[in-house]
Amino acid sequence: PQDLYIPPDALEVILESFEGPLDLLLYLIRKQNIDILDIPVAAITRQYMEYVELMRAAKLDLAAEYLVMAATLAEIKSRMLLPRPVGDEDEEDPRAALVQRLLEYERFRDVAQKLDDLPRVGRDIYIARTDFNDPQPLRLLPKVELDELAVAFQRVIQRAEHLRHLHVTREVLSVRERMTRIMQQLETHEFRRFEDLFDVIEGRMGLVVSFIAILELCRDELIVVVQNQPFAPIHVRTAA
Amino acid sequence: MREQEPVLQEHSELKNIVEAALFAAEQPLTIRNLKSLFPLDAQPTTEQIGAALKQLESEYDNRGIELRRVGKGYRFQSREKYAPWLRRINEGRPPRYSRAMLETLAIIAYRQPVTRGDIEEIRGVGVSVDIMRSLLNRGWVKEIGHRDVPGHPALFDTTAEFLAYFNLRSLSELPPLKQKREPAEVARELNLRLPLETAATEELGEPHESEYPAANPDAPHSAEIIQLAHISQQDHG
Amino acid sequence: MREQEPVLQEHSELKNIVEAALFAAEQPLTIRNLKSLFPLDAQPTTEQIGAALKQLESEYDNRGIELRRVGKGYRFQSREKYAPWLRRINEGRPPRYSRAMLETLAIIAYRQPVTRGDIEEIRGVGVSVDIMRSLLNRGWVKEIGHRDVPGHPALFDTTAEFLAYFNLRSLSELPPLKQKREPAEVARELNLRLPLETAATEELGEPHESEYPAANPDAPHSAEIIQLAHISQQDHG
Repeated sequence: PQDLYIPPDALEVILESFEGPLDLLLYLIRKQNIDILDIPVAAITRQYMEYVELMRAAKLDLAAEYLVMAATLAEIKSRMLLPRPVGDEDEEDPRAALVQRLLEYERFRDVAQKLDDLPRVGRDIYIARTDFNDPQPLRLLPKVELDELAVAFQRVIQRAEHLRHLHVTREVLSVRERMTRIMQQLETHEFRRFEDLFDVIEGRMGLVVSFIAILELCRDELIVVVQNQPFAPIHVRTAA
Repeated sequence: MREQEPVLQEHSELKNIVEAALFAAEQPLTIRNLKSLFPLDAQPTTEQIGAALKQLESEYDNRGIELRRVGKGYRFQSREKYAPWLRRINEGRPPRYSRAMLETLAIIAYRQPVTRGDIEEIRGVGVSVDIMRSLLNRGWVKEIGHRDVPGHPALFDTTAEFLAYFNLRSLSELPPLKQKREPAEVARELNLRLPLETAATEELGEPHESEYPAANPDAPHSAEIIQLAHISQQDHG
Repeated sequence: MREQEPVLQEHSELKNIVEAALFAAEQPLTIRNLKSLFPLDAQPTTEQIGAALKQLESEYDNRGIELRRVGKGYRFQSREKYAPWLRRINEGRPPRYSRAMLETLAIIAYRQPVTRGDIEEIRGVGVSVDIMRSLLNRGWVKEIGHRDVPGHPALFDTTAEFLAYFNLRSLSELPPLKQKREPAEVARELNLRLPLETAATEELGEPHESEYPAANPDAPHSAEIIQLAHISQQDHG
């Protein structure tokens, strides 16, 4: 029972490490040394569901495929319960399709690991390069096709339209613009009262934009907000 | 003169040019690329280039770097055994790739050309856009057309850059994929192992010794999980 | 043992590591850099590194590349005399203009005369001095005066050389744009700095559906999944 206790963090890592329902099933099968061709469906289904519940409890993003697999397992389980005509050799084992998928996935899962082990550039091998010592570097002029020009213009227009579209909503109350305005206000007065930077007439949106602008400026360390004691007036000045 | 061609002088100009070019180029150079370094009226033959490459290969034997063919091109690269020292030159750690990415790449490499649907079918989960984009951006994978089925899904295969990155001469150098088991064979084996009577009893909740031998100490699997579920809930609740 | 140090075996590991490192590094490496490739408890002396460099230098004598000292660092570079051949490596791949460059040129061509401010306004981002300079140097664009507004910004248009390069008799032969909207409308928008009101009324409530197509409808998955989720819940709930 050495692996009886897994710290919750580690548990989450384990749960997150599954690459989907097939991977989880292979893990359960491998863990118990079961032959993949001899899956005890009832037991595996139970364990599978326990893991799925754990993932839910851990609030992991549970891919829909896990639930689909749960349904598949449930279906296989019930089909296994149905009596089959004795001696009917042609009747397919209900597990056949699933086993087939597990075997197929396992092949690629294993080979992906081997791919990872191949020597690769930047980890095991490094490209050997030297400088090109050229006393008279040839200035090659880029070639441009006429079509490229048209395509480029088309692209610009499309983007301009899109940008302008954004502009409409942004222009009215631009945080950036407001930041500039606040900086201008602070240029003329060394200290300004915090409240003076807001204009009530602008309504709630205006207040919010001003507030965000002040926060932005603070973050950029362009302004400093000071308050000498609790509930005292708040003052704002430029950081310089 | 003809029979003399393949044997190059130790420091022939041709060999030196090939050497310098391989080192200066940004990508592996093919024999065709190497030929095109020379003016048309003085172009060496494929055999001459081949001989120069061969000569270079042997000259770099036992050095810190080696001449290697990747895909159809040639490049010089450090020997694998010196990687532990060279890793210290570049600050950042070499990138590690997620299993999702490697499995996706493996399926494309061995099964090409494939659609995203093919990959999802094998892996049993969706392939995220990020993974495909990442593979495309790295230049390891490219779109080569569309499958002629409803929806016309894009077909992907691997590129020359993929071979170069993984130090492969061709796809045939990929690690071997385990033999596929034929569906018919799998079905037959399943039926063999599952006598009909067992099928019925197994599922009726009777303790199934062969499944969980009582002697086996790591049987209390489910209890363990339930306990863990508690822990996990405490932690997150 | 001490006096033996400076003399290295022909293919000593130290020399090979130094060699591989110099080839793998992007910058010249100093002796200090080279030392730091080794773990602290196995660091070679400055003399040993120096000897390795010296040995390498002589081994690359008469080859296509040479070991050079630049400042305090060492690097390999191609031999100058092979430059004429190496230049052809890149010949097949002529450099390409950046997107920003092509877009700037396109705006000048289609909307001339324009100021840099006009271009920035249309592109929505700043236009670097380098881009304007390259276009001027290429002879495709020229300054033709100044706009009579505050600041007197320079006005640019395309040149006769531009027409000649693209094999055009006049600007009217520029390829027409595949418009989704009235060309006059687009032209008006791009030429004029539209007052905010105009822009607003024009744009309000105009969904750009053609630009952002709705998600692909052939996703038969979700319905199926929901259904299956039900089954699963019945079974276990």
